[in-house]
Amino acid sequence: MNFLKLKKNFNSTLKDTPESRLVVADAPETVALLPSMTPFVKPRLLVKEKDKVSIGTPLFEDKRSVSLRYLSPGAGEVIKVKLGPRRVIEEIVIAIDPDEAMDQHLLNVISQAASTSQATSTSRAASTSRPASTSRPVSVSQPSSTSRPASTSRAASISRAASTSQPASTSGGSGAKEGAPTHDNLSPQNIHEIMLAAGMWQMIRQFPFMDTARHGQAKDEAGEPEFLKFPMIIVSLRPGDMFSPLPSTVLKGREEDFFQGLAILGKLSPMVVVAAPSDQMPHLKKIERSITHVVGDKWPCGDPGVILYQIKKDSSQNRSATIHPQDLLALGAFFGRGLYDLHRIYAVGGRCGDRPCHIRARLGSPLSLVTGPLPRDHGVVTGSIFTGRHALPQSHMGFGEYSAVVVDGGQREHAFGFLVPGETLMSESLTFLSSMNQDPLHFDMNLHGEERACINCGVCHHKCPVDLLPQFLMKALGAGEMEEALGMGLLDCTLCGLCSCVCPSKIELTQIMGQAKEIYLNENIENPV
Amino acid sequence: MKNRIYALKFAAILCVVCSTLITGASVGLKGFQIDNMEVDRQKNILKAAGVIEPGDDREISKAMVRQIYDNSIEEIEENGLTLYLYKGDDGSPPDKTDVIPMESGAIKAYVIPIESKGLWGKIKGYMAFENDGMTVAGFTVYSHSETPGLGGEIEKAWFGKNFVGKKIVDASGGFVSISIAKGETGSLPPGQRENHVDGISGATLTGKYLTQGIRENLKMYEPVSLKFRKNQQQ
Amino acid sequence: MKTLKTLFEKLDPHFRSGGALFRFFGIYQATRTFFFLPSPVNRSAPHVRDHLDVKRFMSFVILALIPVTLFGMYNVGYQYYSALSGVDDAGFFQIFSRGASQVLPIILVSYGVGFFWEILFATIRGHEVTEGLLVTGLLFPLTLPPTIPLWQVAAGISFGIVIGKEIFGGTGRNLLNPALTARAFIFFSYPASISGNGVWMVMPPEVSSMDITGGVQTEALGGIQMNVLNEAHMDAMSGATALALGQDTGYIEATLEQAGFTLKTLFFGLHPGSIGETSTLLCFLGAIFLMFTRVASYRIILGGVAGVVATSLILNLLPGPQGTWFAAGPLYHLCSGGFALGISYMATDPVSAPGTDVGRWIYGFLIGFLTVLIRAVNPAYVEGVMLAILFMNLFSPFIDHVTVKVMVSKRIPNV
Amino acid sequence: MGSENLSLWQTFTRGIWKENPVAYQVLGICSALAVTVQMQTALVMAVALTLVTGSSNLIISILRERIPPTIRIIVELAVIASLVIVTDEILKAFFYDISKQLSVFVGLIITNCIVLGRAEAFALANPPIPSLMDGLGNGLGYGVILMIVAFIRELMGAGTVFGVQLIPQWLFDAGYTNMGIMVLAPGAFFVIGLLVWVKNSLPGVSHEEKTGQ
Repeated sequence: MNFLKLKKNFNSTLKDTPESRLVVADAPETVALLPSMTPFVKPRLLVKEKDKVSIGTPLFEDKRSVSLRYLSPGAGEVIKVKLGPRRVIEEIVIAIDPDEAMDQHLLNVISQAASTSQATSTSRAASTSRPASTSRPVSVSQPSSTSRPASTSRAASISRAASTSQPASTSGGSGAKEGAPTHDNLSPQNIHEIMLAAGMWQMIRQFPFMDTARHGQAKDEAGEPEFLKFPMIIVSLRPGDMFSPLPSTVLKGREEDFFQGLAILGKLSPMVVVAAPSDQMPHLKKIERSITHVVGDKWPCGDPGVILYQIKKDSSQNRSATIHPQDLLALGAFFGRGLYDLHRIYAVGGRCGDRPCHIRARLGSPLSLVTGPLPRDHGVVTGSIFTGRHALPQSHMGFGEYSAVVVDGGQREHAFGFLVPGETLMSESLTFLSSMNQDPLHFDMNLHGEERACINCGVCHHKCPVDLLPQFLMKALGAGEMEEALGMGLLDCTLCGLCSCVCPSKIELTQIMGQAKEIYLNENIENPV
Repeated sequence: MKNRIYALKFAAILCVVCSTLITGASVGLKGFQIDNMEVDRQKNILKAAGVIEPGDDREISKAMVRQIYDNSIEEIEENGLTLYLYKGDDGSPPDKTDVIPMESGAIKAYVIPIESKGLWGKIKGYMAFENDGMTVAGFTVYSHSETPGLGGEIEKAWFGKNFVGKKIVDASGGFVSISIAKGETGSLPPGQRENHVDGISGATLTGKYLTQGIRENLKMYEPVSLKFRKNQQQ
Repeated sequence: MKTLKTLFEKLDPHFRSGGALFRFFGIYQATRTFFFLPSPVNRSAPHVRDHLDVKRFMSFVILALIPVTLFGMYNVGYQYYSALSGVDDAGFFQIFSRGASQVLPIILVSYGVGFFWEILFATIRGHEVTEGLLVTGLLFPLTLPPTIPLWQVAAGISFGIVIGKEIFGGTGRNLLNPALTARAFIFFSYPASISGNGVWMVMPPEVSSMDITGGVQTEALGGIQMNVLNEAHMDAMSGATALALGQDTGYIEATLEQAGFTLKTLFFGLHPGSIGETSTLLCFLGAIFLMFTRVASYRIILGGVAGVVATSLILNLLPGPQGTWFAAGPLYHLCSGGFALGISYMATDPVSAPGTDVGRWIYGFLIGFLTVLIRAVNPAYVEGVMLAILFMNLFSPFIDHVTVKVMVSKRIPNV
Repeated sequence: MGSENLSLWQTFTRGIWKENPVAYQVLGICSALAVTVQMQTALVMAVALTLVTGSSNLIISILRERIPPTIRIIVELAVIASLVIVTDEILKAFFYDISKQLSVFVGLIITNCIVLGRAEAFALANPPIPSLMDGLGNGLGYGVILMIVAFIRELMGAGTVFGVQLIPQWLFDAGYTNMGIMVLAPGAFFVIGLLVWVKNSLPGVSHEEKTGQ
């Protein structure tokens, strides 16, 4: 086990971080996919309003690669396709039917995946006591709920929020323990095809852009498609900030899915890195053997990009990939148990009443379900307070967003802001007394100052976890010197947001770099190397 | 080939035309130029002696300068040192002698050339003394390469005027030369003020070099000055 | 506070577009944001932002400068009364108010003229009045002798703001430190007002008309010793700064001590000099405050101190004129002249300093090195700090260029 | 740089204002720094340069169809050098004091980019009369800048204009001092820089307009 020490991180402690307890949310009335929140995707709608969809019906595809389809997380009627400015597709909202059905195509994929895995298991251990996956429907439901016949598409029942037990705590029954499938028969190519068909390939994000892993026709020397040769896959158990779900809560009872998922990743890369935050180590005894790195417990120590930066040895590893731990669990459940898991654990923090906790809810749940009613002048930040989005109250949880934080967002002015001692004001700077205050600090969504020209103070550089010089990058980009910016390591930027956060001139450094990276990515896609 | 021959021909013709032009100008104007230089030298000596007020040089024609110079200045060699004697501009032709006329009153002042190191190059000028051999009557610089506005101020009339009336000997009559102070002479002890002139602010180094140069020159001319001093005492 | 807020809200429409006082919007906004720091809601991620802003950044420099300024006022008064030989008779407040009456007008002119230019450019260019001027406007007077004519202060700050800053596009884009640019302008334009012995002390008229000896100011240029010293006057009348005391003979530290410039005096600061530079102690206390709060880069300051110490030690080992600052020890170099003020507040101006950590060490060290070098081997400019900092200002983009290249070459490329 | 559409007058004035060699093309800075301490020297320099530029342009334009392309630059330099040397000789003969102050800079007209630049850019491609006008215009443009710079520098640096005291004595008595930096080369840099700044911010000459054409 390696220890990765990161000196540059966000030191302040904030109020109302989520507690480790888990609450199960009610069943949502609507779920949604948020194309505009999915990074880099160029969506093409495959449904229109009033269409009936099932679980697994493709709602939109990526124009850049039509095999990348985004499947519906619920069955029912498309009640709204919400368009934003310049006709950007913001949300595709589906009203859930009480009887949710699963798309036949998806069912086929599930059975294919399960049978491949099963074949493996049986070939290796004929005495497997795994519940007959061929006879039993591939279930997306809680194992505790009654099994339904597989012959109907309705067989795939959805775990109800009403159920109180952990979805996978008893998953797979004893079978998972006794004869876990080893997937020996699965080639990387198989895995890729199955994941693509199940709409799960998007879970794997590839550096340096964190875009969907590229799967072009490029072949390496051995003749294998390039995407199969991830130099490294990083699983950071807590990739988000202090408001992101705690690995101990997320992993509780799902160790087997976790190992299954890692086994699948092992097929896709010779090197699978599992990084756990140091403060969670005591709670992760059960999976300790698979943890390869221990990282700090502060943002952005757990950010996969930051971890990659610390451990990469040569430039070929820049094409490594990462997957979110909850996606990994879903992947493990899918291949290991044939379970198409539509639930995620969301961490809720901030001013949300008694809620700072974890909440188990459907993918794409409405925000109101997750956060409860909002206090006046407060807004919700989903994803991460450093990198996420300021969501409208009627919005839904989006792609890759695992936390929702209720943040004070009222307009305000600070009287004598430049002189107050500030023992309770959130700051990374030592010019505030709060630097000596160990108590968690209040935080809000305000800029705390006016935008100014860069004064070259270097605070951004002193916070950058990947040792960039944001002030020079910003100036190079401002002058249109993309080459120079790339040379200075623009693509190492993980968009962790610390530079913008601490900048006294309030320059949107993260935004500038994110846009530059996106421009570069788009140019490269139009002109593939 | 044809082009090359043409180019050569063209170049040859051009060379002939240009050199003719330049030679013509140079030869034709040489007389004027030499004349100018000579008059300039004379004018500088006259300025040092205080005959021509430094600063109003344009009002005096060349002919005037020459006339005044011829009437009032006599150039002699004393112990191998060049020396210009100023006898007053009463219009009487000066006596041609090879030694310093000892009768007091015949000579109003004498001018010696000053050549000194500067910060950036040589400083050339003249310094005039009263016939008592110790009081400075004037100082001019006609050639230097000091920084304009700083060291370059040495060529200005106000700087030269600073020297007028200063002594090159101390109270007891010993030779001390004349120094350029590091600021105003007012900040010096009273005993030293006679031997110092106001410095140029920001040009300490020029002052330092010029002080050294003046001292060396005056030392060289000390035998001459001594003669004048003795003369005076008699 | 609340009444002030209502006042601003009442005034607001007059200054908005179309209001009668729209022309003065810049002044209005600068005043309003001074009292009420605006804090709009973030437009993009990250959604939490640090409370530190440029106003606070700059005001901390001012905070660190307040003791220096107050002591400067006291010292000006102290020197005045010591010229009168009456320090012991004058009370603290008498001394202080005498100094303040001399120094405050300089500061006010500096701020007033500075704000005039700042607001003019802000109005023409349509941006906010920036905070950099708060620091520039105070730093500049602190580098001046107390006898500086006020119109020269105005000319200097105008030059500093316009040529030193606005020509490059305003705060953040300037190549040179505006306060030092302003001082350099005065230094080269009006040398008589900022060099020599007569300018560092405010003299009562009856004293300045008296015969003042130049302390131990021996005129040694002609190689002739004229130590006509008025010992009785010496302590009281010495108007030279310690740096001006280099001479061709004797030993520099002995000369200094003889003139009353002991290490202790130099350190605590009751001696003639620029308004803010005399007290090394307070300058460095302010520097420690700024370093601790990370407003100033400790790399520059420590690098500068290291540069001075290393260079002066090396020079001490070399054979050289013992009478000049060539032979002075590191402590004398640290404590005399404007080094402490310059390295703490001007060299650390982040805009004109390099942006990389290594670059800041190099920058600081070279400032220290050049300062000592100029003092030691160029007697034409007794004070080397200003020139050293301005010179290194010009090189900081180059230092950045090189250090960034080196840093980039160490990265694993990612393109 | 084509002159087809320009009248003689436009050819002449273009060099003075719009495409001023110092302020727009930033040529001839070296001598502009050196000779602008006093207006008198600046004036003589301006006249000398105008004459040299005008006549070199004229001569080269006359010869333009006969100059062999292989030795073009050498021919131009020979013509310019001859003109400069003759000018220098004349100055030494009739304006000795001023020639002393101008010292090396008259000789350096040879290397002044304006002269060769106009010969190359204009005279080689245009008939004699427009070339003469262009040369005179550029020389005058240089001269105008020189005079403005010299005026500011002499007035602020020495309080005089053409050697005549302009700043009254009572102002000096009241504590006014000449601005020492103005007689130093950096002073000229500042003045020229500010002039270019002012010129470029005047309506009609802004950068946007130029690129918009």
